[in-house]
Amino acid sequence: MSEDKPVADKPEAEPAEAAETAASSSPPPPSHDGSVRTTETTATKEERSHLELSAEPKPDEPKRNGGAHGAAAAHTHDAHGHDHGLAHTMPIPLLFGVLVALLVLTIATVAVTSIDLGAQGNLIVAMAIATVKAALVCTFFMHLLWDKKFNLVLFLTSVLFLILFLSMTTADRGENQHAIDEYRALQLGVK
Amino acid sequence: MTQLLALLAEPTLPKLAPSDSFWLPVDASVTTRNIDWVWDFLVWISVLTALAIFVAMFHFVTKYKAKSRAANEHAEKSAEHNTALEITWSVLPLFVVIALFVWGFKGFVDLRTPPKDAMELHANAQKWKWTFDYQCARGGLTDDTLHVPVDRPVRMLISSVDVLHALYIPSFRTKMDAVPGRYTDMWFQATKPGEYPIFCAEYCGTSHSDMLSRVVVHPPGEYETWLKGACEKADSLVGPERGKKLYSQQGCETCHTIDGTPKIGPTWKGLFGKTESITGGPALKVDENYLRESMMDPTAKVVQGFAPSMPTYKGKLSDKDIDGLIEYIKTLK
Amino acid sequence: MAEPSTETQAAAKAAAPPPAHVHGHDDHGHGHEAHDPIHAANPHLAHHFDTPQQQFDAGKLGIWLFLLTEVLFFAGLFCAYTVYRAMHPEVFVYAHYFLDTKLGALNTCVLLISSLTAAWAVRNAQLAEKKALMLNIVITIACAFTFMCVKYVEYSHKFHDGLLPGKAFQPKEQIWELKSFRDKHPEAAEYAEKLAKLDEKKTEPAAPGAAPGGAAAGMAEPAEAEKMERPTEEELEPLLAAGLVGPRSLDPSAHISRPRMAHVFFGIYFFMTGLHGFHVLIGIGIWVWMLLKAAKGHFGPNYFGPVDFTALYWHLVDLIWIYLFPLLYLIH
Amino acid sequence: MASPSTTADAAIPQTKGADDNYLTHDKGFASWAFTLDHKRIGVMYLASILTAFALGGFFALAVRTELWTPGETIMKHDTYNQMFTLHGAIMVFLVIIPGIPAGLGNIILPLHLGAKDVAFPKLNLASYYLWIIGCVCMLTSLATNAVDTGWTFYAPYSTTTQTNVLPAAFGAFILGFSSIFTGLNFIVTIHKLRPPGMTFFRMPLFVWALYSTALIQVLATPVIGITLLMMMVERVFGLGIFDPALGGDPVLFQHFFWFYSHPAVYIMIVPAFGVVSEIIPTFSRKRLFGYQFIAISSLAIAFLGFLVWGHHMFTSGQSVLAGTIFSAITFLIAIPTAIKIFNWVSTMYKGRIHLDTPMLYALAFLWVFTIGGLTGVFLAVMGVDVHLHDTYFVVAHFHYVMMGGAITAFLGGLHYWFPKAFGRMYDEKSGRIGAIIVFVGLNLTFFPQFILGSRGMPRRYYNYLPEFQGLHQLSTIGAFTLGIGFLLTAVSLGRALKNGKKAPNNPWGAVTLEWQTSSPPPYYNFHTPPPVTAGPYDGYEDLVYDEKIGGYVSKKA
Repeated sequence: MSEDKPVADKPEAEPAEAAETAASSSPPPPSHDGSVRTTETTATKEERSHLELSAEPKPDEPKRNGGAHGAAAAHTHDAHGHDHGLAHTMPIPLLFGVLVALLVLTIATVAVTSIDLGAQGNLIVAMAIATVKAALVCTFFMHLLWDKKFNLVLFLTSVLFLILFLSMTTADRGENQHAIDEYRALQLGVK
Repeated sequence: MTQLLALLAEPTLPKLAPSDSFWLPVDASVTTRNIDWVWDFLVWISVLTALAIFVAMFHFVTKYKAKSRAANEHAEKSAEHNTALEITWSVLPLFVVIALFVWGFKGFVDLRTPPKDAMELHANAQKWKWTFDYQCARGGLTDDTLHVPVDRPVRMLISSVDVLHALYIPSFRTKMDAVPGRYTDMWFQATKPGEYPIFCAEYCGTSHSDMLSRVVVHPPGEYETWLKGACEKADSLVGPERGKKLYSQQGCETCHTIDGTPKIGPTWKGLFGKTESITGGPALKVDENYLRESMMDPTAKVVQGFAPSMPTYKGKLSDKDIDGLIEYIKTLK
Repeated sequence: MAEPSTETQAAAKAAAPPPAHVHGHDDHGHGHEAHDPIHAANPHLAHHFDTPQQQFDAGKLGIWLFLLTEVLFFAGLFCAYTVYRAMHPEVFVYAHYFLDTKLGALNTCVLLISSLTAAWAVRNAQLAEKKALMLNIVITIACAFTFMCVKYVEYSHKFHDGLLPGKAFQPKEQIWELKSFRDKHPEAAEYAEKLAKLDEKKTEPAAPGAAPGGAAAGMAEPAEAEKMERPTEEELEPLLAAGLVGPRSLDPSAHISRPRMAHVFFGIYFFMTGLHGFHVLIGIGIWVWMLLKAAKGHFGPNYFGPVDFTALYWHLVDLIWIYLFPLLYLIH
Repeated sequence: MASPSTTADAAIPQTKGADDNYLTHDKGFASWAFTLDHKRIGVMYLASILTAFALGGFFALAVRTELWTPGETIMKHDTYNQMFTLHGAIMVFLVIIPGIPAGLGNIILPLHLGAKDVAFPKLNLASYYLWIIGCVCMLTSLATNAVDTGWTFYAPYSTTTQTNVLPAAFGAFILGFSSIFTGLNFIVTIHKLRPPGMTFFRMPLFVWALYSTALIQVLATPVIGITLLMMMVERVFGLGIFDPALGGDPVLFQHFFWFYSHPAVYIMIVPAFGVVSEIIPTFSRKRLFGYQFIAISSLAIAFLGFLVWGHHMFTSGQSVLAGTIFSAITFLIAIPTAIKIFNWVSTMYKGRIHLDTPMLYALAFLWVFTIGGLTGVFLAVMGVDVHLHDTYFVVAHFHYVMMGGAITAFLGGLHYWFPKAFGRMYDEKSGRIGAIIVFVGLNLTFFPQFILGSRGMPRRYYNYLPEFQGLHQLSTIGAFTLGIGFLLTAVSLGRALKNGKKAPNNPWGAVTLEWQTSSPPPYYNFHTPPPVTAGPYDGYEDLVYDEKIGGYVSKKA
């Protein structure tokens, strides 16, 4: 159902996102409120001025590539402490913390195989640990925690479709196993 | 009876019996009971829907046709949407499709649930031949035509030895894939004695379209007579006669000719005693042992220039059958 | 349709040279934007984007979409795995004795560490720390090579032991001869050996295990079977789990052979790890490219997308391994 | 472009004037072969796709000719099997799937959005070359021992047949990536390159359709990639996943295959919805009825399309439970699809309808898609499907939808955007005649096949019972009619390219953004980025027809 979500969310989320991009890239477009959409192929005076305006550097636009200028400038309009320019920057201790957690979980998942939890039990535990590890990688290494939520939605969609594909196919196959067993029994057992 | 056996020896194309429906072939099984009236309903509702759409389309096109571009006409003001109308045309089809789903589901479950007392027959598919197994008093009988009694439910247990095929009897409105490595099943209960065509409906290669057969529906009591006669005949045949019958019944003829032309496999004419070169092995002289091995383990020694595509006949041929076939091949000089 | 191209070709002699790829990235049309200060200040900003932020966000969305396709690309294999594991669990139990958990775990750790350095490299790129960035990329590449070397060792062992996929599957060793099996189930191994010896006598003339479907082929000869004592739980359970003997309803001493579908596991194993390994190789290639770009000092706060996107890809490769490891190596 | 010092270059776009456009901007082979311009890539795609279409059409005519009589007419069994396989594979993978998105979409999508290019121009070019590589692989199979599995590559036939399956399957695998790259590019373009003011609900419906299509391309295509890869590996190494002789399961292959291939039919048809949604309001001079619904229903269809793959497997030995779930969801798709048709027809109500060639194609689309859609309902009814599955009824149904729907819309879109893309007008009269012949040919070819199918004629048959001959011959006559229609259209468009009248900027009086730039568009699409202040289909009243230029101009000008 998560595929439905973007449908429902889009009207709200997308214009907002577009507006955000627009706002950060150029001054707000001149107001056209109430006016009928123009269809000329040449720009009106107003639009031309808009164009020229958008070419003007904004006060907080980075002036040069590289260096701390851009980064420092970005700080001024962003409340988030770790943002450098275009995206969030991971603090080093957090990176190492995540690695340690991942390594510990790896050891744990190996260790747990020596304990018998039943055929399915071990598989469930192993998959649970793998999922925790995957979640750690996604959240921190892949910055999903700070990223645009749409990217998270996309990723979860892929997982949803994977599960859908897997479950329907496996379920159908399970229903049919008897027909295969019966065939084998007759072909090899009886004859 | 003799006529039927003559047909067996000389396979001809099955004939479609004349049907009183324009769309569907003649209805000859109880399994059509949940299909045909739904079909009629579908046809009518589709015709009505399509007509409504087409009439509206043509009406609008003629009524609102613009004179010319230069006239610069503007569309009349009309609503950009109309909630009542939109809900109507969403909900109405919804009811129709819900009904159709239920009917389709019922029909499907009916097709997939054979009655408990159904008589069981095996259908075997192979490239490009259907064979059907019957139970004789002693041993079994394999035939390339499906014989069934009228008014008795029959469950077909279907399997394939090579690729996918599908057993399709249009007059019974039923079809099921023959899947290698598993059994599938279908059932029917013939209502009218006569002959109906059987098709292979799942693409299976070169002679897919020649993988035809017939279902012969016997009038009450005659099925047993036929079976008894066929069993006796089959049992009494020995030597090359038996081999000759198996040649067509077991589908040997789809790959091996008896007139000297190579087909999918080597021709049987003059095969016995011939020296053949073998793919990836030394040449050998065709003798009884080689022929027997080729039937039981066909891919072990394949004659050069042919694909290892023959299925095994292990378990499908009795010793008597194998001997018969070998004797038959010996006669083909 | 070919019209415009022939037209332009005819006129080509008099015209300007074809578009030159001056900078080697999305540069077509820099000339037009020369008057635009944003583009002038950002040599890596492609002409059709207005700001670095827009370009970065577009790239990010693009790479996430690509990762989504990657997940679904592996979906087929995970699906095949699930189906066969659900239907033939014994095959997986049987096969896992052949796999080296230690090497698998080592590779997991190597990949996790490379994931850290990849994430760190993104930080370096963002902060324009050129040296650290290059160092982190080099470590990442080194880890990737280590991973591939370990894979090579694993693969060559498998090849040597005849553990090949599909039709080529012809194991040299029986699992009761394996250390991994003996250590875990010493009684069962001993019992299996006895059974196998008995089988050998029974089936002397025939070629044992020639066909994958040989498991149920031979029925027990009562006289021989009587020589074996009824096995204990410890002796029988591991053999049953690994599909070496039939279910208990049959006479367990009837026949011992590897499960019919064993070759399918190795097919899936090589396919999954091979495809994953192929992704690692591609990753190495992209990291080398990033290293070259980093050496030229391309990256900084307004242009670090390529490093970020490579790292995201790399994390996904890691992510898939995180699942492959328990699925293939840690079967109980 | 080449270097900033060139005077012409520096002056763009201000002074180079109206004559400069993307077609004349650069010259020479390399300027096309290495172009990153979406319009040029689109043009190359169009040319290649139309060539492939001609090839696929040739195979179709060969198949139809063979079916003139039962038994051998012009070719043997095996050749026939190879012909229909190649026809299917070429039409599906090389023509219909890339047709509207990669061909027309590449040219129009950025123009529609008022953007300068797609988000990743290089990826776009890579996608084109992948298409070429895929095409070469397919042709390799054709030139050697052509594949004979049917375009579905069903195992275990595909893993055991002696024909050259590998290059064809590898070609389809490569084409999958081409399709993924196009889809990925479009999604990012739509999300990130919309100009200020262009909210999601101000996007034209063609963009919505391409967006939905792109989502399917990205989500489903990887699965066919891995499936074909597994099939190839199975064929070479005997993996044992699909082939029962090695312990595999052929029904599993069908699950894998249809998980992609059912959504793929929406990759083929949803862009056609988009094209029709553009044409109908423009030629009715009226806002589209129920815009929001059509927009969202495309997404709904895309999503639901993933949940119905099992309806291809009602007779495959799939379980009753799975069949029931798949059937139920299949019916759900019928609703949004039906409503779309109602909306298009309603749009014409009280409009002022101009019956130019694109509109004729749109009307033809409505006709054939109605029939194709309704017969789809027959196939969704499980009990009835058991009878109809793998018969000519199915063949007729999907040709009505794919050929009648997707190709008709593609041709409609081609005529609609032809003046914009190439700056020339085609000859209206021959365009209309072509459209009418195509429409007649289409119905003549495929309607008899419904009757054949319901009477029990299985598909992919070389030989058939003599009772079926009359209908087969009718169908073959139709196929040649169709061929003549296409040929006429091709000649008409080809001549227009060379000698066509110069096209005005807005010949149809359309209000979407691409008509606000010159025809053909300049290198950067817009001399001035057009402002977006209203919905995509607002403002027909503000345009007046100017007979001198043969197109529409704004009243205010």
